Amino acid sequence: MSELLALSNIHAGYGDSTVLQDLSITVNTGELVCLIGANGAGKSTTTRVLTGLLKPWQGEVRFEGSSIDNIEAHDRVNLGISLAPEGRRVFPSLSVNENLLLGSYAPRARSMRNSTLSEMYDLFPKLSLRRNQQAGSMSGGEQQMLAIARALMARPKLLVLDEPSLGLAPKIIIDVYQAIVQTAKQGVSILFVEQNVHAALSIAHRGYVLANGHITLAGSAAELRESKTVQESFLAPRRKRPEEALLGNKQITQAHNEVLK
Amino acid sequence: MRLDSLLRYAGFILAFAVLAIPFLGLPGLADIVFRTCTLAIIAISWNMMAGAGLISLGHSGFWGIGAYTAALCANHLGIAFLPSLFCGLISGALIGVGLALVTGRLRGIYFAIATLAMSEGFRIIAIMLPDLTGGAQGEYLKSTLFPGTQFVYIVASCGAVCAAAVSWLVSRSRYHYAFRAMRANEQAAQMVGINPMRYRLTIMALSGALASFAGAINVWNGGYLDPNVAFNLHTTLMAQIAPILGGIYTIAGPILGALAAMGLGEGTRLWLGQIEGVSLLIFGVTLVACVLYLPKGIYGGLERYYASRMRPVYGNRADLKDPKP
Amino acid sequence: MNLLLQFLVDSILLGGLYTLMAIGFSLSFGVTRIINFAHGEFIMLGAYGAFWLFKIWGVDPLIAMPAIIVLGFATGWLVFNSLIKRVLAAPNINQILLTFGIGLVIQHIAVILWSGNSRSTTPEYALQALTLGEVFIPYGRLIGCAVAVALVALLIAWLKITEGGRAVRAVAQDEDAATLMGINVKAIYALSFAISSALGVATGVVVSFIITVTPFMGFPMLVKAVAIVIVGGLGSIFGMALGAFILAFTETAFAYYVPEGSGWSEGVAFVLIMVILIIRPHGLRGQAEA
Amino acid sequence: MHQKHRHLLSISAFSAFTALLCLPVAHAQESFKIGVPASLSGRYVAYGVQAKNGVEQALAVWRSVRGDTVDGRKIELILSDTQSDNAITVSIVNDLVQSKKVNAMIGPDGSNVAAAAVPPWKKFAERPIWLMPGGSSTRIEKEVGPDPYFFHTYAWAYYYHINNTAVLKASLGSKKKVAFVYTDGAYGRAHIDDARRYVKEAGFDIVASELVREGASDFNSAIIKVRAARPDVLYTLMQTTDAVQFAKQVYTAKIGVPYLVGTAQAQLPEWQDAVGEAQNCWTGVTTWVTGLKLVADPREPKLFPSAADWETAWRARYNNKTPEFLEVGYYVSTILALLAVEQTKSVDREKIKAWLVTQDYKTPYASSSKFMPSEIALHQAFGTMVVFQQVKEGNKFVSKVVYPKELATAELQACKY
Repeated sequence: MSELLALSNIHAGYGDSTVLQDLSITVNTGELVCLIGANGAGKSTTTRVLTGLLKPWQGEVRFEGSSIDNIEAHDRVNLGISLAPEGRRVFPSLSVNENLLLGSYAPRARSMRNSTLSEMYDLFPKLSLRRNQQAGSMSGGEQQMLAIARALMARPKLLVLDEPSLGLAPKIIIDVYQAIVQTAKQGVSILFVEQNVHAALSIAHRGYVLANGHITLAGSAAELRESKTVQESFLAPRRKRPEEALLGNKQITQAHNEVLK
Repeated sequence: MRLDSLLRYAGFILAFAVLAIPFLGLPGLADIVFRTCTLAIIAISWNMMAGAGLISLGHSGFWGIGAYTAALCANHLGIAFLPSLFCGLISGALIGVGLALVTGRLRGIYFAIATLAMSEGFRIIAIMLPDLTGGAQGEYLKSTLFPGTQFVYIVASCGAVCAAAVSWLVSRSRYHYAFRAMRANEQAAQMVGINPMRYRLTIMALSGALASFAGAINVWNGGYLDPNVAFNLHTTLMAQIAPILGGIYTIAGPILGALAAMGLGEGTRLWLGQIEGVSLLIFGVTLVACVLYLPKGIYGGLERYYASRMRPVYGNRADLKDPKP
Repeated sequence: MNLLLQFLVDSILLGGLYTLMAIGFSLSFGVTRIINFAHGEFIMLGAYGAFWLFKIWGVDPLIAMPAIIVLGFATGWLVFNSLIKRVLAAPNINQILLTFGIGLVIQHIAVILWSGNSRSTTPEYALQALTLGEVFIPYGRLIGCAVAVALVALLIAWLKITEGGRAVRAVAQDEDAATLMGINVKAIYALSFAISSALGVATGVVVSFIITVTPFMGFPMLVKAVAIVIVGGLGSIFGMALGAFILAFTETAFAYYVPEGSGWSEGVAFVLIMVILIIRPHGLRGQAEA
Repeated sequence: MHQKHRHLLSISAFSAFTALLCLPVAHAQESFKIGVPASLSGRYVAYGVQAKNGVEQALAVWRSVRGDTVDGRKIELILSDTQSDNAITVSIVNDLVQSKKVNAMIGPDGSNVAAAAVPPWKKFAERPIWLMPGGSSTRIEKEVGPDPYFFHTYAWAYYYHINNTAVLKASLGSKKKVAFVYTDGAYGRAHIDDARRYVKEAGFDIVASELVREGASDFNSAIIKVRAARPDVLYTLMQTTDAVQFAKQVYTAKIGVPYLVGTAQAQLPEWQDAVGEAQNCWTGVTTWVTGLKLVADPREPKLFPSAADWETAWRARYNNKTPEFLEVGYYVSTILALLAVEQTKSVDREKIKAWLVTQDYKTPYASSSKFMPSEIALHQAFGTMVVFQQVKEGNKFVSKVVYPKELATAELQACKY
């Protein structure tokens, strides 16, 4: 498994306040890596740095072995990095189809536009029903699906998802995660950032725990689930919380095993 | 010597000079000093509003209301020079309060457009009520009430010095931090307990009063007033050009800017005035160059010059790097 | 004497003229959120372009329009990339002052080159009218209206169908999301500014045979465009056209039915702005819609 | 004494001595200073340029006829740009009157800027002679009042209407219907009251009086109401920019009104070129129009040539541009000022005033330059105005003078549609 993305010793922030201190993470091709952390730990800042929306103060971003620090944000999608941003940020008054067409704006993806489009409508059947509806008038879950589909329209090598489960009902989270697992099966390596630790660890191969700006723990999904720090700070032991129901859900674990094969 | 203390001394010397010149009996110089003072007053007033994040395109509205109030008080009610200036001041404050109440939630570009609409609305009203305001033909001040040019110049100089003092006091009071918070992000300011409406009312009343005072004293010097002149957009732009030229959000900015703008204006007019259109062309080119190459104005330039020569005076001024609204 | 029919005709024709005045401005303001104070001057340049071609070579303004549009596009692109691009991150006031400075410069270059005299083009159709019984429809303004409808339709079609149009709408709604799509936001700013200037000069060509051409004709039209965009809502071309017709109908109604109303009509526009800004801070039709 | 100081002392002593030396001499040749505030940028730049041309042509002609001096004095022209701004006009007048102490002030040009110049001039006891070749607003006349040093070398607003109503009465007879259209700006407001007064006095009845906004995009509402009133005369009071658009809209509307009466705009080449065909049968009233049959002054044939010769000299200098009334007004005013100094052999304002009041020349501007009292002001010259009509001859338009009788070259005709 060769190294696809590597962030090394990243220092970044806004104005005077530093958000990321000496952060280093890597994603290898074909891997499903999750970055978990509480609110304000610096997850979104990390996605903004790796997609070029935010210039880091220090440190380097390498993709497929070469540094992409001085590549403009709008040129990085052409290299194969595509982000479904936090809060979905679909174009509200454009139709679903127009949002998808915009997803493949980059030259590399524009040539395969029609085939990718039909793939997306198969992967997300709900979207094909609402093809000409304005994106702003759809439900949160559907907008999240559209955001992921729009990101995939760019035919990325690395798909980055920023809190895909944020603000969604548990049942919708399952659909979203099934779609993520489905994409992983087609060979797209995925880095996804989550507060919903159970969901994240249920499908990730490997993960990092981020707390106020730097990595406190890294390891395989199993190691993280067993580690005491994750138990205490994220997982409540006694009461059966909705996420736990998810853990025991047969479909998710079954899909998880398939991916590991 | 630190930049700010240097500027403070320069400020005192300038204040002394401005107060002295009307007595020296040099009519040409006194006239230029008068126009610089009125420009400085309205520039300070605009700068105070901008300091609270309120960009106004309607300062000619305040100027015109002050001018008309003073002129009409004098002509119709026979009120003398100084009390009529006071009436102008009060009228500006009332308009400021009115504007604050009317534009409660507006910010940024929309607030600016509302003020532009206010100023143009006043111009139309002044044109269409000839029996009150003399209409488009204009209104002459009764010459019997005229207090003598020198006295007008002295009052203008005192006005400018007071305006500078007021803006300095405001920057030293707790209002200053509320205004900076409001400028950075009004919602955030609300969350930490700053009630924007209260501060907006005070800053707009103060700013309106100053701008109207400048208009009132100007009409006494000129002796003639018509709507297109009183509410002329040129006044609004000069009120903005000075703080931008001098250094926005600072105390010294509007004053430095008023001097620079007046020097530039008079310079181009006197040397290049004979060829039609050239003087205002040069003014436009300088405005463009200044916005591009001196974004933080002369003050910013001085600060960079001082910072490079001496150890940094204090941390980089967060308030000068204005985040994109 | 029933003025109603003529009132309707005049309002519609004036609505077309006002749409022309605001169309270019609303595109650049909707996408870049910068008030381009020099937009009036681009209209003036278009008018002078049409005038000189008409006076020296007798070229009919409408025939000269395509060439002038291309020239306007290029000038707009040049002005954006050389000047406006550098203040994109600066606070609003710097953008306002920069564009006003550019306007002042263009105005006084026009004064130096062509003097301050009033000009106007007088092609055949500008001086004739179609009379239907009591009502008469001046051809000049009718053509102005037709050009306005054509330009609005062309612009909406371009925004809806083409790649660039979609990118412009995306940038208008969410710059960061657009960047993630691989859209170079600065290039789209430049494109929308250039198209806005092209529409401006096209307006100038039409306006050259309807109202008087002077170096100072630009600014009143800009103030009108700002009022229209506020009334019609931000960045939506259809909303802008609605705003233009609302303003035209109100002003003409005042001029026809209120004694000395024509004097007050301009004040009406400003009262409308204040009222709408206070009720709906982002204009009547709210946020960006194609 | 330190070496450097001694050196310094000697220089200052020497310079003081020479200054003393030439002081008395300079006194005899104290120059004749003419102050000309002109709007050389901003809204009224068209008028400012005309003012500059008029004054410069006068000085050029004076130099060619009399040489570079007047009464042995150097002629110093101080041309200052008002930028069409009232505040700057006030400081220019302060500067000219108090600092530069000019002997004569000529100008300023636009009505608004002229109005602003009155208070700073009037409040100064030692104010210089002021010749105003522009500014027709009666508000200025009221403010200046019967001031002995003010000489108005252009017509006040009511002169327009005295002449207009005279020619209308002569051609149409009374009991005809008149409709007014006037702008809400300074120009329209300045003229409408006097126009109404004189039109009523002449026995016409006013059937419509429509106000239009200055700079409006559409004047149709006024035109429609005028057409409804079916008047015999459409009487318009607006400045050139509005008059261009209004004339085109009236022509397009074909409202069938037989007489279209304007003020100064119909005479301006600027207006004629802009409206083209639409200028047909418009009348205008002004102090000067090309082709006037005015003869040269016997005593000063070169300074005051005949109107035709003056025009050819003007066209030669300004590459065949047709002169406008403001340019001729400034020319004649400047020449009068120069003659005053030459004849009285002094720059003292009392002497110049006395001479101006008694002089009377034939000029290319009007048959007599005699100053007479007007309604309020003491000294008014060139009040006799010329009414003319634009008539199409072949494919060109010509200004035909229809009033006063002695200069008339044609009869006032009704417009044919």
